[in-house]
Order: sequence, then structure tokens, then C-alpha cells
Amino acid sequence: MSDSESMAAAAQPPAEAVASPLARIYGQPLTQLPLDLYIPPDAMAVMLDAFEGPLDLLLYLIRRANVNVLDIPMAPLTEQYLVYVDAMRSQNLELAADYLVMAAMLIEIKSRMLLPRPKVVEGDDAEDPRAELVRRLIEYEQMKLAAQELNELPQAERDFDWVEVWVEKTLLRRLPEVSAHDLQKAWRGILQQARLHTHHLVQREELSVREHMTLILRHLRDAGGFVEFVDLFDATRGAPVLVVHFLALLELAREHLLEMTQVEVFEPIYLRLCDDRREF
Amino acid sequence: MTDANSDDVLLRDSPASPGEAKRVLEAVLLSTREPLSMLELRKVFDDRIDAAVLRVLLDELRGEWRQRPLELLQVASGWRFRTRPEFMPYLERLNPEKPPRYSRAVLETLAIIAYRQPVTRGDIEDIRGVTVATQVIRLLEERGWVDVVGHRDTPGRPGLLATTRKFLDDLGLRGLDELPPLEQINSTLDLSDGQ
Amino acid sequence: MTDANSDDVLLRDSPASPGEAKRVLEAVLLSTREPLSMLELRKVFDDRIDAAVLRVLLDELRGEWRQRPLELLQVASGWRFRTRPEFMPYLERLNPEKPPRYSRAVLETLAIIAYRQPVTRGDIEDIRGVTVATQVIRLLEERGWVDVVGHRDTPGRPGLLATTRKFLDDLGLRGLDELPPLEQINSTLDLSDGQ
Repeated sequence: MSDSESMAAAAQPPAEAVASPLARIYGQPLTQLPLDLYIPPDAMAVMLDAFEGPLDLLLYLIRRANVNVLDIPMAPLTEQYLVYVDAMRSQNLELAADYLVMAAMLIEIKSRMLLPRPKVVEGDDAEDPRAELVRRLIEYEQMKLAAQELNELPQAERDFDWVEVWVEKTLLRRLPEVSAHDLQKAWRGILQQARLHTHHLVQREELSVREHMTLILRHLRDAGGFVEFVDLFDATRGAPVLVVHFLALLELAREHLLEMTQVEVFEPIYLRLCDDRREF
Repeated sequence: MTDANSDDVLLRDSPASPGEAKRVLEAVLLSTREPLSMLELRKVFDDRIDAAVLRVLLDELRGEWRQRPLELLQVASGWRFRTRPEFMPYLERLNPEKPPRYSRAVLETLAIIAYRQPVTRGDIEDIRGVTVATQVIRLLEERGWVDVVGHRDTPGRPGLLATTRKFLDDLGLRGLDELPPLEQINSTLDLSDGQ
Repeated sequence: MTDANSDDVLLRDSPASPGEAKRVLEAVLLSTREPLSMLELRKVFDDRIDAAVLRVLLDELRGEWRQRPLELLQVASGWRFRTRPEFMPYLERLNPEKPPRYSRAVLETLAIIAYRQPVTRGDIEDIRGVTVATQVIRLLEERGWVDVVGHRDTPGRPGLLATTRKFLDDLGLRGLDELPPLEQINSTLDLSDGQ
């Protein structure tokens, strides 16, 4: 809008001539008309860009003349409009058809205004020839102002950026989850695949013995591969645990995973990992 | 919910404290590309947080950021952090690509779609009094601000255009009712015979 | 550089104060996904900031974020904020990915170690009837579920594999005796044998 205003201002000759009125609008003489209609040729292209169409041009003319949009003086408005449009055309610019359609419409309204209007019937509004034009001008102006307001709202990318901090996905290594049930299924798979005699391989296994075998091996390893027999037993854990622990010990010895040594009867018994010589 | 302060409110389960939950919210909101709805935010806590508690925490978080260079904003699709406008000139120096600035044709078309939706291209042309260039509509569609939500049952079955959630988000609005109110130019026509 | 505090150091030009410059840095770093080099960061201030001052500001900023859900990192190509890893599980809930699965080879190897421990790799191969790939054992060791508890006193002195405390913890078991009993497998197999 400011563009179009400054355009017109630039086009306006400085002298404010006081000539005989060209027309009277609401009793006021209209002297402005010819003064601001001179448009420098090179400004013409800008002119077309400055207006968003005939409605915009009309609004500009109406607002500048400071007349009530609800009571538009059709004759001078049409005249002004035509001068602009002619000026635009004279520059061999391809004038949008919309401008010409509007020109025809204005002329039509103007001529209908000259015709005597039918008497107003009670309760029935006589149609003012300008009504449709006024409605359109108001609606367009409303949208034009709304567009300006929308443009003033803070806008993503223009007035602010959304925040999105970097997340290093690799920091979270998702590990597969395994349940005891998965192990059971895997075990079943092994057996079925191998087609082994189940009774041969799978028997009632004292799992706790196996667990204690691991515990003992771990204990020995942590102790450097060598412990005294009694250190392996924690009497506070109760007889069943002690028994299982002892069975595990025997099983380890049987599988040659550890050695038990005793120098003499009643001397301390020592346990040694069979493989602990690697360390020394 | 009468709780003014989230510290009074215990989460039903992990994370341990409201303060911790607030840090989680902060981390999640700062690291997500899209605005997060209340539904999604509750999902972050495995739904073990009350919507009301969440609301209090979000308000507190927004308050904590009040003096800082980001602001926590509630838009149409949820909550999201954005930079405050005063930092944009600095950010622009990093990005030589000029941010989009729209022509009047684009802005007026957008305004008509926003305020009069759903509208056809013909409706827009009627209001503006000029042909609407295809590029104008396409530009708005490509920005993700406008899309076709249906077709009018008239010859040619023209597409009905409406604004999107992203349009509201990008303008920092929670709904169409937060659009700037229309200027009341003069609703009654004074069709006097004056002249 | 002897300046311990950026407040002593005046920027040659705008922004007005080091505190303000720090806020600018924060805004820029929080809204950029890529690391920003010192060169780029200076560009943010139109090069009107000393590299040394910038360095101090960045260090201070990193300090300010120490207790917060993001951390300011200096990486090869510059500076960037990163969400702290402990918030990843929450973020994950927004975009749940399918949890990875172990291959059959891994699960069977684990099952054999769990039920028959301590076993050598040779034992596992005997039971499965196929060679056990080194990666399979290594994977279980790296997971901390399996380790070598001794060596069998046979040629080659093979390592004896057993499950660890972590294995029990991760599977929610108090002891190996809580593993599903093998008899059940027996009966299943008996059923199928009887067909």
C-alpha cells in the first residue's frame, strides 16, 4: 500500500491549483482529479505492480479522495479510474482483462445511477446500482487488511526458528531382550534339531549343582586359583546349600576342573584350579 | 485441579519427582522436530502422568524459559520450543538463504483462505477481483499452509482450499479463532440517494 | 588468555554485553542441528567478536548447562548441543523402534551355557552339532552375560563358560534354579516322540 501511495505522491504535481470544480461531490468541489493523474511513463510498470487489481485501484482512489465507501460518487470515480486505465494501456503494457471488466462495470453502474429509480415499496429495499460494488469493495478491503495483519504475526523461518536439538541415536544401543522362556525355547530347538535321544542328553539335572560349580570356579579364579577348602564354605547358608556346594566341588574334581591336595591327614585341604599355572 | 505448584503433585510412578519429570519434558521438547501433543507427551511418561500434572509442569517450564532465548509455545498441534524473534538477525547470518517474504497477492490469497475457508480458487478471484495465479496457490501448498479439503459440487468440481495445522503452528496460533479479528469496515450499507 | 570470566572482556561492538552475546550463542546453538565452527559462530556476530572471547563464552555456556538435560559439546567440526543420553529412553517412547532380536545361534548358545555350565565351546558344538562362531561367544561376553570361569585340563585347555550375575539380573532371575526346568522339555519331547 505504501508503495502505491508513494507512487501517486511522486506522480502528483506540486502545485495545488484552485480551479473551477470539475464536479461537485457532496457539495464539495472536486479539483483534485486532473492534478494527480499525470503518471510518468516509467512509473507505469511499477503502477501495475502496486495495485493488486481493479478493486485495489478503486479502493485507493476512494480512500485518497476521502469519500465514504458506502456512498461512492460514481461519476468522478469512474472518470479517475478510466484515466488510470488509459494511462496504463498507453504504455503498451498488457493490461489485465480484470481492469477492463471493472471499467465496463463502473460505466454501467454510472449509467444506471442516471436512470430514475423505481419508488421504494414499503419493506422492500430498492437495489442501489452500487450495492454489489460496495459489498465487494468492503469485502476486499477487509481481506486486504487481514493480509497485512497476518503478515505481522511472527512467522516460522522468517521471525523465529523451531528448536530441534541433536539427538545422538547411537548413544542408546538397544540390546535384544531375552527372557528365561526364550532360553527354554532355544533349548527345545536344540533338542529337536539334533534329534538326540532325549533321555540320553536331558535328564533331571540339579541346576543348583551346576550353579555352584560356576560359583566355585569363580571364587577360585578371583582368589588367584588357590584356596583353602574351608574358605569355600559359608556355614551360615544352611546345610542344603553346603551339601550342594560340596557336590559341586566333587563334580568339578571329577571333571578335572580342579585339584584337591592334602599333605597329610588332618592337614588343611587346598583347592587349586587345574589351569592356574598359566598365570605364574 | 487446584494444584498451583507441581511439587505438591506426585507422579503416579517414575520418573521419581516432578522436577525430574520437568527435565524430561524439557529434553524431549527441545529435541523433537514436531510440536508434541498432550497425548504424545503423556506417552513419553508411559501414560503414568496425569494430564493435569503435565499441564502444570508445562506451564512451569514455560515460565522458567521466560527470560531465556527460547520460548515454549503452545500451538495448534501441541507444544514446541522456538527462538525468540529478536535472535533472528543473528541466525540469519548463518543462513544466507533469505527467509520467505510473501507478496501481497500471496498474503491476500492466504488471508481469504484463512478467514473464509473452505473456498475455491473462484471464490478467491471473486473477492480479490483478479485472477489468482497457479503459482500463488502452489506456493502456499508447498509451504504446507494450505491444502484441498474437498470439492464443491459445481461444474468442474473445483477444489476447496483450507488452511492446515502447520499454518497455525508456523504462525504460533492454537486455532483459527486466534487469527487477528477482521476489521469491521461498515456493516450496514447506507444506500442513500445522496448525489 | 588469562580472562577467567567473560564479563571482563568487552565485545568490540554489538551485541551490547557478554551476557547478551551468550544468549545469542545459546539461541543459535540450540536452533542449529549441525555443529557450528568457531568461524561460523564469529559470523553470527558479524566477526565483531574475538575468538578468545567467544571461547570463554562457550566455556561458560557449557558450564551453565552442566546440570541441565542438554550438554554443549565440542566436536571435531565445532560446537553443538546434544540431548543427554539418559533422556533417550523417553524420546524412544515417541518413536518406538522394534527391539532387536538375537539370532537363533546366539540364543541356543546362551541356553546351553545357562543350563549346562560350565561348558567349553567344544561342549556347545557337540550339543548343537555345528561350529560356534567366535562372534557369538564374544557377543555374549560383551553383553556381560557370560564369562570364562576356568579352563578344562584337556589338550588346548579350553575356557569354561558360565553365566554371570548380570545374566540373572537382566533376566529377572534370583538364581539358575529359577530357569524353566528341563523336565518340561522332556515331556514336550515325549509327546512329540509318541506321535
